[in-house]
Amino acid sequence: LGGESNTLRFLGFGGNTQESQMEVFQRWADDSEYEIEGTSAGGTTEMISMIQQNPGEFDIVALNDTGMAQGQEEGVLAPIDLDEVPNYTDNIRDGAQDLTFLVEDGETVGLIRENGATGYAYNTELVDRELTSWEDIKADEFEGDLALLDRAVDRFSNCAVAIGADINEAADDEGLLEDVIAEAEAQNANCFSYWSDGATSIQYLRQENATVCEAWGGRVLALQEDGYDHIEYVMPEEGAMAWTDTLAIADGTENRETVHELLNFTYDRENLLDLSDMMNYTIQVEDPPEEMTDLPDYAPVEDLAFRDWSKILPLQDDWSERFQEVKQS
Amino acid sequence: MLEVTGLTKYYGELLAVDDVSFRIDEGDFVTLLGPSGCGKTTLLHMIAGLREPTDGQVKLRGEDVTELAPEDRNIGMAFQSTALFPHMTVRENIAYGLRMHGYDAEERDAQVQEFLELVDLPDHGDHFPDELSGGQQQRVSLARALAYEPDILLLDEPLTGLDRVLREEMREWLMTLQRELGVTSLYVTHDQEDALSMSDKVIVLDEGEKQQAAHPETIYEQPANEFVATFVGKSTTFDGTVTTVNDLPIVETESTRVAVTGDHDDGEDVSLFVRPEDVDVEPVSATADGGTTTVSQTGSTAPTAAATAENAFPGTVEKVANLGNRTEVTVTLESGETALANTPRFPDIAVGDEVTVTFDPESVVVV
Amino acid sequence: MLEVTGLTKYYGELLAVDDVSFRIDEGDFVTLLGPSGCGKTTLLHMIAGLREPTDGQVKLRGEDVTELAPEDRNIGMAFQSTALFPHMTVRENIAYGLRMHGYDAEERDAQVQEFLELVDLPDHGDHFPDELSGGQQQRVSLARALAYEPDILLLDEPLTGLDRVLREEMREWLMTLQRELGVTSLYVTHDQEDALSMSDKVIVLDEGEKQQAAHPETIYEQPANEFVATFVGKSTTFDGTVTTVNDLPIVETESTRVAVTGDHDDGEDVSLFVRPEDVDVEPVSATADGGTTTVSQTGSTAPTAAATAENAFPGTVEKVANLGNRTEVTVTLESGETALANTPRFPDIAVGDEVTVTFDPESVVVV
Amino acid sequence: MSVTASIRRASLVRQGALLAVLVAIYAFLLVPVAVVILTSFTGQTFPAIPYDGISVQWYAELFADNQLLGALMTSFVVATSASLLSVAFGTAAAVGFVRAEFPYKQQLSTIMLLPMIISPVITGIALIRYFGMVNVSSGYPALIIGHSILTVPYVFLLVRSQLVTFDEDLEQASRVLGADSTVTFMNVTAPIISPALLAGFFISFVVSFGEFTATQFLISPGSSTVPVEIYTMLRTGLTPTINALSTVLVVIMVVAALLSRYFER
Amino acid sequence: MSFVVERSPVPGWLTERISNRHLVAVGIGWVTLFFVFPILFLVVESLNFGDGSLFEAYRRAMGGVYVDAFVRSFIYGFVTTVLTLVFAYALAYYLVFVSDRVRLLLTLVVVPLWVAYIIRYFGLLLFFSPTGPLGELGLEIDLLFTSTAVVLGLANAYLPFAVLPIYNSLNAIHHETINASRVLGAGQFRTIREVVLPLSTPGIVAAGVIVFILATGSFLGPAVLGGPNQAMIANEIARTFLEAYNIQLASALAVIYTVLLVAFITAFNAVFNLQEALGNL
Ligand SMILES: Nc1ncnc2c1ncn2[C@@H]1O[C@H](COP(=O)(O)OP(=O)(O)OP(=O)(O)O)[C@@H](O)[C@H]1O
Ligand SMILES: Nc1ncnc2c1ncn2[C@@H]1O[C@H](COP(=O)(O)OP(=O)(O)OP(=O)(O)O)[C@@H](O)[C@H]1O
Ligand SMILES: [Mg+2]
Ligand SMILES: [Mg+2]
Repeated sequence: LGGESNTLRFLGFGGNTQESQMEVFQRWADDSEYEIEGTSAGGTTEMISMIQQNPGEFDIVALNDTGMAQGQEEGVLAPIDLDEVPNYTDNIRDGAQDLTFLVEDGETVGLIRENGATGYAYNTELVDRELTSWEDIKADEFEGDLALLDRAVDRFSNCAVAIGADINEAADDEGLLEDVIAEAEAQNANCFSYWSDGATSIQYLRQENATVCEAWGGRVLALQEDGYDHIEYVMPEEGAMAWTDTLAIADGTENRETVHELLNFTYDRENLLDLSDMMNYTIQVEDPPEEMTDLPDYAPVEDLAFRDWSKILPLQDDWSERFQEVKQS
Repeated sequence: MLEVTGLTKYYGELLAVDDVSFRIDEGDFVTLLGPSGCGKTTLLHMIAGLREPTDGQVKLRGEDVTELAPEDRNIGMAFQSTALFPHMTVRENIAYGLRMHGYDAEERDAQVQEFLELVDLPDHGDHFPDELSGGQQQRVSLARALAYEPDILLLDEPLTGLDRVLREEMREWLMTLQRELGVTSLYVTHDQEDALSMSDKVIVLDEGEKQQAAHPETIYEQPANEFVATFVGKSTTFDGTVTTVNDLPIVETESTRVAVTGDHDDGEDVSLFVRPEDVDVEPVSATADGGTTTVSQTGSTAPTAAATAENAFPGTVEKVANLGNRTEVTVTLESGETALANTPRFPDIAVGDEVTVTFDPESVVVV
Repeated sequence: MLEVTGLTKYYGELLAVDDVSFRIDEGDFVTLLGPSGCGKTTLLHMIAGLREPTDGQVKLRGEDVTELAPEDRNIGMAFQSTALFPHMTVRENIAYGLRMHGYDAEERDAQVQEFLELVDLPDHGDHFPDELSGGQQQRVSLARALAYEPDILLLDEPLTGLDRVLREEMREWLMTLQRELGVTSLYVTHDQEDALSMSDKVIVLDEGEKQQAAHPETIYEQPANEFVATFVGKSTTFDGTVTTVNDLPIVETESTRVAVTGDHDDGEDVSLFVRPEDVDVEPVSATADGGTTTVSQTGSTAPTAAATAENAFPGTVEKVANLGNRTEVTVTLESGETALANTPRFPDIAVGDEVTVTFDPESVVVV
Repeated sequence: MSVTASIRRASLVRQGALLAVLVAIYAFLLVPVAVVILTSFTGQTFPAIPYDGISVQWYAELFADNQLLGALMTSFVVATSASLLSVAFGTAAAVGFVRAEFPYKQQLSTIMLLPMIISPVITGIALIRYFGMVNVSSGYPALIIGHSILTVPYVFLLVRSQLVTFDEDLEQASRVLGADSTVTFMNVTAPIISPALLAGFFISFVVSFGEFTATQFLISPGSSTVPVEIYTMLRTGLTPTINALSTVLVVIMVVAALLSRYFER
Repeated sequence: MSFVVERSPVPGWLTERISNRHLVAVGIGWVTLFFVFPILFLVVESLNFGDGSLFEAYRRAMGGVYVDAFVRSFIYGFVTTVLTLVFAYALAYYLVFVSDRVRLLLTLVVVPLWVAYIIRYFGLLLFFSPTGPLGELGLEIDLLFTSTAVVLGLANAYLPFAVLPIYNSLNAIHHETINASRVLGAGQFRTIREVVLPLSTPGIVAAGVIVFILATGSFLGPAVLGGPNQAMIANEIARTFLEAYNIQLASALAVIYTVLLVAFITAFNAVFNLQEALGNL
């Protein structure tokens, strides 16, 4: 079972982002004696659990910001030597390199890859006006036709944005949190279902289960490319929660040096632009090309508020339960 | 009471019951006798309405019920397998038919108790069927079939599967019950002792066809055909042609001659049957003029015994079966036939003995 | 050949087999006869090694095999249920024992074919057991038990469940086979006809205890005790005390007197048994001096018949059962006892007739 | 199948009504399967009913999808091995429980049923944490052991109910004919209870084959099973290859069932 | 030609030593080693050995959302069981007493088992969606994301497991008892009620218990077909483990759920003889 010495194992979320990533990895592998094998898992916890249960089996992982925070707590990540990845420091904007979840005790443990925002999408054939704000989804006409994201922290983040608050502050301020939760309850009123994976949000839109659905921009773009151009993505005027995907090195890898080499290759500018193009998401490169800035949820790192996972992670358990109560309100 | 006309049943290609007609009078006990697979159950099921006849008619109390569902015929039936409801107590089993026939709770209890006593199980009402012995189960099955006073009782081999002792006991008990209640009954069996000992009339069935319907004595003494003669009781059999010698009827077989009685046309081809209990066996050495056979009838030499009152044939003992109250001796006659004789128990006859087999012309059944 | 000593089996508290000993000589056919539940199967299983005796010893060919596993005893066994392997053809069933006894393929085929012919099923080798009739299955079961030439053949009620005709056929066939092969056999049954007609020796068992072991004729004519007398064949029974009148032995019962033969001590309490075939029934009106009963023996008045050579008792016919070859008449004597008599078939006797019952003192068994 | 004539004699109206109810139930039962089969022929990149023309492109994709075929392979290997283990342990336990007499027999036999009673989520979490402790590596060993635990109650129940009606005379006959107890089991007992063994194997197989809830905790890289693969794909969007795969399995199953009649005696 | 083994693969001395009790020990041992122990460890994990009460997690598990989820699970489980039994009974009855094509129809019953649950639930989702076949026909069915949808979905998924035991128990009914009932004066429906139904209780009980267990513990059904208000206990356990990453709470919930289920089944066992009934599977 054990990985052969000249195989690198990559663990990701699967799907389009994984395929895109694998394509770039493959370019590197074609010029080396290494092979890259991709595995995917169902969710963040599953991924972390898989690394734990299979020590030494994985070399490189793609995690989202939650996963990074959790991964650090579980100690499944190895530090990255940025000196060995010059392309990263050169091509990625400075502000994006030291986000809280990328650094542990002063050492970099994650390299930011793409990021996006969770806005919403709606079916223009069924809605005869333009939707622009988080307020719009609370309209009575959408009762039972709205689907939202089923993850407490993300959900509360968007609700905080909707009421003009910062989720990181809500973490410290019980009163503010109550306001956020009140907003979540208000949005819940129309909601017929919470989705926990991007595919389901798209499925709801496609099958017209949902008229309005909280969604990821890249997904909606892909759906439009499939001919569903009556589905419109909205970046609400109040803004939206930002999420991030990162690359990290799994603790216990026996191929530290090679992985660094691979990472360096990945962060070559050409490769990054290709990745962004394939994924339909922003990558925080210096001088982004026009195709990238045209993405519906494009925003430079300066304009984005990232979550402070050191505050939020300990609250996740509690929030998860509060959110569960919101659903049943 | 019950009248069956032209009843016929095909299972696909197979003709299971072939144009059977008969009638049963009020209060009679009639037996349907035939070998396994001859269509007895099929016939009974058609009468009960459990199977649809291909053709023919069933009349009960003069009314045509052929099209009626079984529950509307007011019939009682006891099944070979007892078919007691395993999830009900004895009492509930008996009460079932009463409930279905609209008896109210009080009548029901009274009737159940009466029948429990009638079948001699007054204290077994609260047992479940699987707690009873085979014979007890059969009695409950009968009580269940009779409790709601059906017009007719159908019994499908209710005694098969019981051992000999129990079977004889149940047989007596069943007859007593039937006479007491006076219920018209049609009893299905493949056991000739059952049929002969219990019935007012026996209907013999073979391969779906009715062979004979008569009083047991007639069935045994004057079988209508070879099937009836051999199926009901054992026999020694001869096939031959009738001739008349000295004004007395004689049947000439391939190798011997047998004296018979009665009016028969010369030249008629007949079969002869003699019951073993009508046949005597005597050791040759014991006959008056010791030495060899008393009467020699080999080849086609003129018969010497034909004119005498008694048929006597030499032979060799083949088998001796001691059955307790009697012994069955099988003798191979010199003329080739096999004769069966019953002797008193434990006779001084052994396999291989030379013997003379004798029987009265009166006892020969000519068919 | 087989010697069983003090064999005992407890199932928990229940004593199923109680200190039974007997021996079977080479080539003999011995029957173990007893009512249901008397421990026959238990005994057989202990001999086969299928159940462990609580006490006692089993010797085969002089060797103690009590501790041996069944597969090491070289025994053949036929089961009541046939126990044919349903997933194997007839041929494979018969070959099974041969395989386990290390016969090679060639010997096996030869032996299987020989036994298929022996049991008269040469063309049925490739059938599966459920494609055969009950009798055919029994024959295969026997072939399987015999093919590997076991030292002894154990048969556990192999004929139970077969219908009467088939049963008689199988019985003859089994005897022929056993004699042909000369294999020592122990046959278990609760059917007295089986036991009397087939065996060299009958061992009667009741409630786990051996009651009598003797030649069939002895068992029937001189039963060792009341159990044997009533279990083996039917009887009319009297209980009384021996006295001597006119130098002839007489048994005085509560209400009548019965003449017997043989040497008996005065004052001895005895039971008397008379077989129905030894009993005659005559209608009272048919006796020489018409009118009422010939002989009156009611109350404790002095017997008038005691001194005569024949016992004669008045009574009323209770039941008449026509069994084909004979009729069984049940008479309630005026003295209270119930007498059983066999008469020739279809007699002119009806229920309720006043009759006289007679039997020879010679035919009375005194126990 | 013999038919009870008394039921046959129901009026045509009743028969018609029963038939209608039956068709409705079958329709209900088979709706998902029908949808799956239909959508496997879509020309779209996601499962959709092919209203405008069918395409077999997803079957082509299926046979080119090494990851999915690999998962299928894993599923088969795991289902087969786990079912064999279940049949072995379930049968041993069933034989023991039917034949042996000992105190608290009834209560003890409930232990054999526990894995069926306890939700597989719990089993999955419990197993993976336990395996970590006792050094059973995830992947094949964990999957096979885990699945055999999840399916052993089915085998136990099936074999036990068949053994209750098993005629012990057959075993005794075999012993007297010279076979020892092991040989007897193999030649007589096993073939005769084979319907239960087969049914147990079949049920175990399909349960294992479709198990996701506990399985998600037990897999390792390279040993993902089809349901887990499907679930992983869920996050990013199911392609109709899954439907093509399901259709292929359904067809194989139906054909095998219909063919098996010709191989029976 | 059946295959016959002539020589034991197990040495004789071992054969002699293996008794039926050993076989029991083998089976129980296997389940104990890889099931009972892991579950016991889970129980240990559910206890709080850190600060606060030992039963901290249990106290939380008694809180609002979890109680709701427990209640919902048992209600859904019960309703699903009843619905499934009705469908399964009608189906099995037809197979046993009416149909001539038993094998084909039985095969169709088990066919869905070859399609992963999730895919089947998605099939139902698509079928009842506005763009599904019903929507195309202009039928508006507002079924999805309701309790009804979840229960129907579960009934659909577990129907095959209910048909088989009921089929077996109906098949075991002696046809003569049905004939007897008819002759005794009961019509067809009366016969079903009085004879067929009671005699098939073992099958019904077995089917009911299996479906109840499976349905109560469902995870995917409510996840795919249910809305925010249809979360069942398995979803809550998965959430606390996967999202909240609270193993202690997840374990506590698992322990409570198991205890409730076993208690329920034990109570049921007091009424029906479950061991016997389950033998009918
Ligand atoms: N449902 C059926 N379908 C086809 N053939 C049948 C059916 N029932 C009975 N038969 C055939 O019809 C013939 C008569 O069967 P039936 O059961 O009436 O015989 P029987 O006289 O009752 O026999 P037995 O004494 O063995 O009970 C047999 O050849 C039997 O195989
Ligand atoms: N395994 C057992 N455990 C307890 N009691 C048993 C067992 N086997 C038989 N018995 C009891 O032992 C007694 C003798 O049984 P056995 O089977 O030997 O009788 P049998 O003479 O063969 O009867 P049958 O003629 O009915 O076959 C019976 O009372 C029976 O109930
Ligand atoms: Mg019949
Ligand atoms: Mg016995």
